[in-house]
Amino acid sequence: TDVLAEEGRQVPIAGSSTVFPVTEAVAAAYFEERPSVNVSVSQTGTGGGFSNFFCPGMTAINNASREVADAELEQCAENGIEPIEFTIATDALTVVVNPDADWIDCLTVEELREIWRADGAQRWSDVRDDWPDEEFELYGAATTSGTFDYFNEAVIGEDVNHRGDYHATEQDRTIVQGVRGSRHAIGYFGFSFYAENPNQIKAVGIDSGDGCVEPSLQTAMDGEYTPLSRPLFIYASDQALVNPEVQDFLRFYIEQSATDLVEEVGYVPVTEDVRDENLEKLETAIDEVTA
Amino acid sequence: MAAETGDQTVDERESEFGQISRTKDVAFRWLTLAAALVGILSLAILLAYVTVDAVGWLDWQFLTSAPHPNPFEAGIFPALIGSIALMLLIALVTFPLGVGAAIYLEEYASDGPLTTFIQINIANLAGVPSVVYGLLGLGLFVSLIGFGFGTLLVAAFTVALLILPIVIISAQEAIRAVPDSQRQASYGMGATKWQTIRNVVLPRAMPGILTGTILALGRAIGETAPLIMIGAPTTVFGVPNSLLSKVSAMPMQIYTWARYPETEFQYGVVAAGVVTLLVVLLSINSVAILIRNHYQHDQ
Amino acid sequence: MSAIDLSSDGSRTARGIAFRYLFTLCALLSILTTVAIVLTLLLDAVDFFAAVSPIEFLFGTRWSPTNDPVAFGVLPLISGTLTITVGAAAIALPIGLLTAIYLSEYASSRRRAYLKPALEVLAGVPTVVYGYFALVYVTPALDAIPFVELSTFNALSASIMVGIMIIPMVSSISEDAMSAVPDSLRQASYGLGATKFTVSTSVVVPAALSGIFSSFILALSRAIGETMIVAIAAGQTPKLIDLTDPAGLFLESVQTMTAAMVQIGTNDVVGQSIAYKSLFAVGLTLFVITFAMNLVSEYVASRYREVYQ
Amino acid sequence: MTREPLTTSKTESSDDQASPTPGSDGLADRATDADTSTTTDSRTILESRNLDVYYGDDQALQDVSVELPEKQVTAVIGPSGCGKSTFLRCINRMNDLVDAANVEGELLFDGKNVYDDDVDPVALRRKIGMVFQQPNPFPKSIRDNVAYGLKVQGIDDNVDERVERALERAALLEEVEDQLDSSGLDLSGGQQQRLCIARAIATDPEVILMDEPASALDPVATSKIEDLIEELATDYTVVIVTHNMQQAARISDKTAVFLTGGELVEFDDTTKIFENPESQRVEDYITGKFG
Amino acid sequence: MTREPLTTSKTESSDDQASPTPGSDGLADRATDADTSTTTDSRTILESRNLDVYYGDDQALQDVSVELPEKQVTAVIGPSGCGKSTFLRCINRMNDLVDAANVEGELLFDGKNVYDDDVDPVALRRKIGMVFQQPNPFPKSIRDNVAYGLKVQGIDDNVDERVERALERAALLEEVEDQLDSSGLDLSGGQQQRLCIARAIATDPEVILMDEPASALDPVATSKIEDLIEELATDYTVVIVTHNMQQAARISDKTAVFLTGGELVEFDDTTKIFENPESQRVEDYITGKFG
Ligand SMILES: Nc1ncnc2c1ncn2[C@@H]1O[C@H](COP(=O)(O)OP(=O)(O)OP(=O)(O)O)[C@@H](O)[C@H]1O
Ligand SMILES: Nc1ncnc2c1ncn2[C@@H]1O[C@H](COP(=O)(O)OP(=O)(O)OP(=O)(O)O)[C@@H](O)[C@H]1O
Ligand SMILES: [Mg+2]
Ligand SMILES: [Mg+2]
Ligand SMILES: O=P([O-])([O-])[O-]
Repeated sequence: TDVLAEEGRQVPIAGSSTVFPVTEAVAAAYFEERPSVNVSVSQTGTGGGFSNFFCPGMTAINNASREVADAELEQCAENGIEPIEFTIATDALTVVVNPDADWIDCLTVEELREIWRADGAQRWSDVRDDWPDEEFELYGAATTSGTFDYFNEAVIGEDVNHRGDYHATEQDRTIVQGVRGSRHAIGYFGFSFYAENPNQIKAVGIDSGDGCVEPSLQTAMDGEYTPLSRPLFIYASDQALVNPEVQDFLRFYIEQSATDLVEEVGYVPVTEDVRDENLEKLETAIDEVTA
Repeated sequence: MAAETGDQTVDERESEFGQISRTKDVAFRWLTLAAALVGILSLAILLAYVTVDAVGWLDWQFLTSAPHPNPFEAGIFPALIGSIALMLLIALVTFPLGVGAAIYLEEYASDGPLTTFIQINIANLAGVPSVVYGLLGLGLFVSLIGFGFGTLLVAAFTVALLILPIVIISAQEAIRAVPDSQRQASYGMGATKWQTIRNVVLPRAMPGILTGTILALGRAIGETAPLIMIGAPTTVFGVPNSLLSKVSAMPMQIYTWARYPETEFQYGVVAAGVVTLLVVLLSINSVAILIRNHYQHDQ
Repeated sequence: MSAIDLSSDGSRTARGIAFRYLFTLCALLSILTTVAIVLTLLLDAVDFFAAVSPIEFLFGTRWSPTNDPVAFGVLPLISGTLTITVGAAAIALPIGLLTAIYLSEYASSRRRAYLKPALEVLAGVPTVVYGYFALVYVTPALDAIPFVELSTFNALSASIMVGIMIIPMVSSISEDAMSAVPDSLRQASYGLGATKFTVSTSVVVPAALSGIFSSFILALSRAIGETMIVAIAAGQTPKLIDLTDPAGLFLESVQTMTAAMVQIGTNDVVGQSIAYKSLFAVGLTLFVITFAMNLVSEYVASRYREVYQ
Repeated sequence: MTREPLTTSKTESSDDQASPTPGSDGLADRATDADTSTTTDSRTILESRNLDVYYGDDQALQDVSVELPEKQVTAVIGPSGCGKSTFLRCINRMNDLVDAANVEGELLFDGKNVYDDDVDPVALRRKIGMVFQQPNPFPKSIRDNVAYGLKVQGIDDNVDERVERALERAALLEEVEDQLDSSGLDLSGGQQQRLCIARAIATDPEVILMDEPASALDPVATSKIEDLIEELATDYTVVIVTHNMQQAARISDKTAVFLTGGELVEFDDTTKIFENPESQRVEDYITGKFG
Repeated sequence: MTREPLTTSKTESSDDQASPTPGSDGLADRATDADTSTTTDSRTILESRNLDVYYGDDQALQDVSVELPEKQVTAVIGPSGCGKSTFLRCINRMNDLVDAANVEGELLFDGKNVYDDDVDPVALRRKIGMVFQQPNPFPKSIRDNVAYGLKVQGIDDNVDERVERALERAALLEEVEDQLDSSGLDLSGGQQQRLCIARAIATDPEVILMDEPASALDPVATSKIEDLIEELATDYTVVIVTHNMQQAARISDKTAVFLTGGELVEFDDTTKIFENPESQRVEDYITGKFG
């Protein structure tokens, strides 16, 4: 934390790669106004960001695609850091396949679990008999990611493990590349990565009992796309809030979170009410730490 | 070859000495020439592709903007500035250390096991994978000393250690190329070792030392793996404003972008980034060549 | 006693000693660097090996540092590294050797003056650029070949690029060794009615063999340590070599030791988990392998330099 | 200057320092010795006609015309740089290997101009063996060294026999019989040179060219080589360049004297050249006035 | 062997080929010339006592004891490799720079053993200038070359004046007066060597050592250097190694003859050495019987 104080004019950010595009877009816009402020973003996954960077006091902000976990809160508290949560968008966690995979348009949650759980299906034909007798090529989120945690909780459940023999990456874009390149691939990640590449990969609808729902900004906003739609967050460190650059950047971020900027990146922006709440929360927190 | 010479009888030499078949010879010649060209040509083709792809993307906007998820708005400015800042720092660290070590090895060290050991050690350090240097930077500068992950200072020190052996080796060659008669002349005049080194050896070796150092800096500017290992951020916005600023460099940014699947990134923004990096690299190397030519004409 | 004062001047001597120590220090820094590398790698590797037995690490067949159930068998990574190295060697060794023969035996000095620096450029291109080339140009081009089913990330394009990158390492050291073969041997061979082909293959190459060998080892060591090309283009799928499917090996994604390090490094860089420590265990393995190879290469090279003074 | 009888001290001092003078006899004695060997006229096997050689712009041989007799030893002498080696290397077209070298005029081998377009220098060299100043055995076994020419020329019958015969004729067999498989480099200088001679004669050429073959050897080795050369002349035409005038006098039947500028000043029976040269310049050279 | 009068042809042939012999006078004449210069006894400035020098295990000087007179020219002659240069380099401890070199015995400079522990070789070399076989000016301006010694020795008054005086005494000033700022490398070989002499005398040493200073020069330049050396002896003690016996005879007052093995065989007045040496071996050497 001493080091951080010396650094000055820095806004170090780590965390979720799902949130990364939003933060990147916001930071790029911020650069136009304040090019001399050194905003840096690392994609470490939500969990990696909290445990390796945010709670040890090395970053001011953590991108998160899930809520901060209790263990992480404890770790932060040990270092005297209290995370302040801001919701900045809504995401539709998206399952994608190769556009040439003409046999599949929709999966039930049960089938999805069968594909992604340890000791589950190995081949497409294991899921449905009329699907090709070919092995999956699996691309998914690394265990340090919020996406993994969320998917694990919402789809796999407590009883079984998420499988380990898949192409695990923190870099969602790698998943796009991988799935695009192979007819028998399947992967999952944040909606934005699908939204950027709708022609190269195919999104699969999810049936959670009420019929097949395609992932989209609309279905996510309406709450139809279950169980995979989820809020996205950034967490600010109360210690870093003393830094005027961090305050300034957070104000800017929260204001942008209700704009088209978020939608352009492929997520659902927050409502203006949420934005105003967040701004208020921020000012209160700033007052507290600077008091 | 037996078949080729079999029909060549003694009598024939009355008028001729026969002809030895050159099929193998000619084929081999073309084969070796093809081998010599294949690498260069492949690279040339790839460079042509990337240059064509960069057209329309590599513009003023690209050079002066920050990275952006939208390829049409993305730019390389922070990484470009970061690379330049890194290079300056690296030069500041490696030049004195590298030249100092070379002077020790060439002018002071006597032939002994210690010298041989240092020499072999330097040659080996030059072959240690750069990712291992990254771990060194991570373990030493980030964890132990606490200069912060991904900072300019850590990046500069780490890459400096990486190119130091190259600088030392080329400086040694330059110093070794100074004729001994020059040293003798100086010592004969009652110059001390240091006076001889400063007044005679270094001025004469300097063009070679500079050339070698600049070429090594060219290597430094392309290094990515060490930056990754010391935790350089995925993307940096804004310019480095202190030694402890998070650093971004062109190769790091290219690495980040190379994993963006959008066609506009793959065949546009990254291509522009690659061309920018190569142009900077080329400029650095031309400076080295200019220096060398300049002094070659002088001597 | 002499009227002439030949005693030393204190400040002059002091300055001389100061500079001597300064330069000695600079040279010792290189040893310090090696020590620091070994120590940083060892310290964290020791922590790692406290949790994971060296046997398990060296002989385990599954590498899954972050996903449950975690496993730290380095063999799949070594498999990946081997795959890439073999592929690169298949390209660089013959091409580099033939190139060296061309440069040393066939090329006119003028052509050599152009070709050598042009070849050096191959080693000077940043590896991240090669990685990008492999992913964006080479893989799609190879995939366009009928009947070749190439994964987006595959060992083939990565090893082709690594191979191209290390060509100059083979060619320039081999060429040095061939140029060191005394002309008198060539003359002897020509004098016996040998063609250039025979001279090159039966005199020059055998005489330069240890130099050539040393260049091979050095180039392979470079291939083993190459990081960015494989991290970008070869993928992140740790798997054991399947000798029954050698083609598949190259057409699919693999993970090398270096790529695994990058993967952990980008996600987990300052953590204290075992996954993080495994970074250093892999790094140590890599360091030991390449360091040993460099030593061998140097030893072999010193032997060839001796042969003809 | 008047023609004086050659005194010991003078001839010794005119000697190249590098080539030792075995024994202490005067030159004249040796020339007389040589006189006893065959100097009967024999068929011309090699003939140069108006030979000019240039290295770039520098002329190394000037209008050299000479006829060399078959199965005799012809010595080529002259001061350093006068073109002796150049002349020798013209005969088997080794000068082709020097980019800058340019040959004009004719050189007839058995009546055929070796510089004709239809002559293959490789084939030519198979007829004309060569031995160099520095012994240059290949870093191979003794056997492989001698067999090398056979291998290159595709002669693969009775290889072992041929190797032994060549070693025998080169007066080396006895010394190396038991170590045919050890490296040729392990031999002494004189043995190496005899090995090179064996290598040259293994393929049974017509002519053997020798460029100062004994100049790198000690007196004992030198005298062995000299004996061998006289031996060889029963079967081969030998052309030998030497710096050592006593050597020329001892072993050759004919002597060609080149002087600076690449001019062939005199060519005659060795006895004639050493006892009563036509040209004043040759006499000056032989008596050590210059060179 | 009997002592014969030295004839032209013999002395010429005993000459090193690399060092030209200007003119064609006989040796004896020159020795007589040299006789006319001062050979009066003067104070001893340099004295070696039982000097042994080893390079590793090879002995290069054997028990050399000699006393050299002040302000005279002492020539050191002997065949190649006999240790002449080694002896010279002992005097100003240039052999310290050769790792393998090991000196035993004493070398007194003005009564002080220069190998005493309290002698600083740097200080010693400031008293004893040195001129080398190959002219080795620095790639600096003529002025800077001559001023180099002044600079390293910290002499900074009247630098320009001293430079001019040194050039004048080295008989070079006239030729380079207008180009003092052009590079020393642009001069001819003979001028370069005089420049090196100027450089050596600019700091006003007591002794000047010269190791074959004219061997790389043409006859005209050589004779200029020789004149200069005789000139210098009015102010300096000069010790000169030469291969060229005529040169030694021409310019020196005393001559030391070393023979192979590093033995000092004879030291005496130059006239004595050349006309009537004590030792048969010296006579043989001087008359060109060997070496
Ligand atoms: N490869 C070459 N390129 C250019 N000039 C050459 C070459 N070889 C020889 N010369 C020149 O040609 C002239 C004759 O050389 P050559 O080697 O034939 O002399 P030589 O009589 O054999 O001398 P030596 O007794 O020293 O061997 C010399 O002036 C030499 O410098
Ligand atoms: N640096 C050295 N290392 C080892 N041996 C040496 C070294 N310098 C000279 N020698 C050996 O010492 C002996 C004497 O050498 P030195 O140079 O003194 O002879 P020299 O009389 O000057 O000969 P030249 O006339 O050839 O210059 C020689 O045998 C030489 O090989
Ligand atoms: Mg010759
Ligand atoms: Mg000498
Ligand atoms: O990168 P995550 O959003 O999956 O934590």
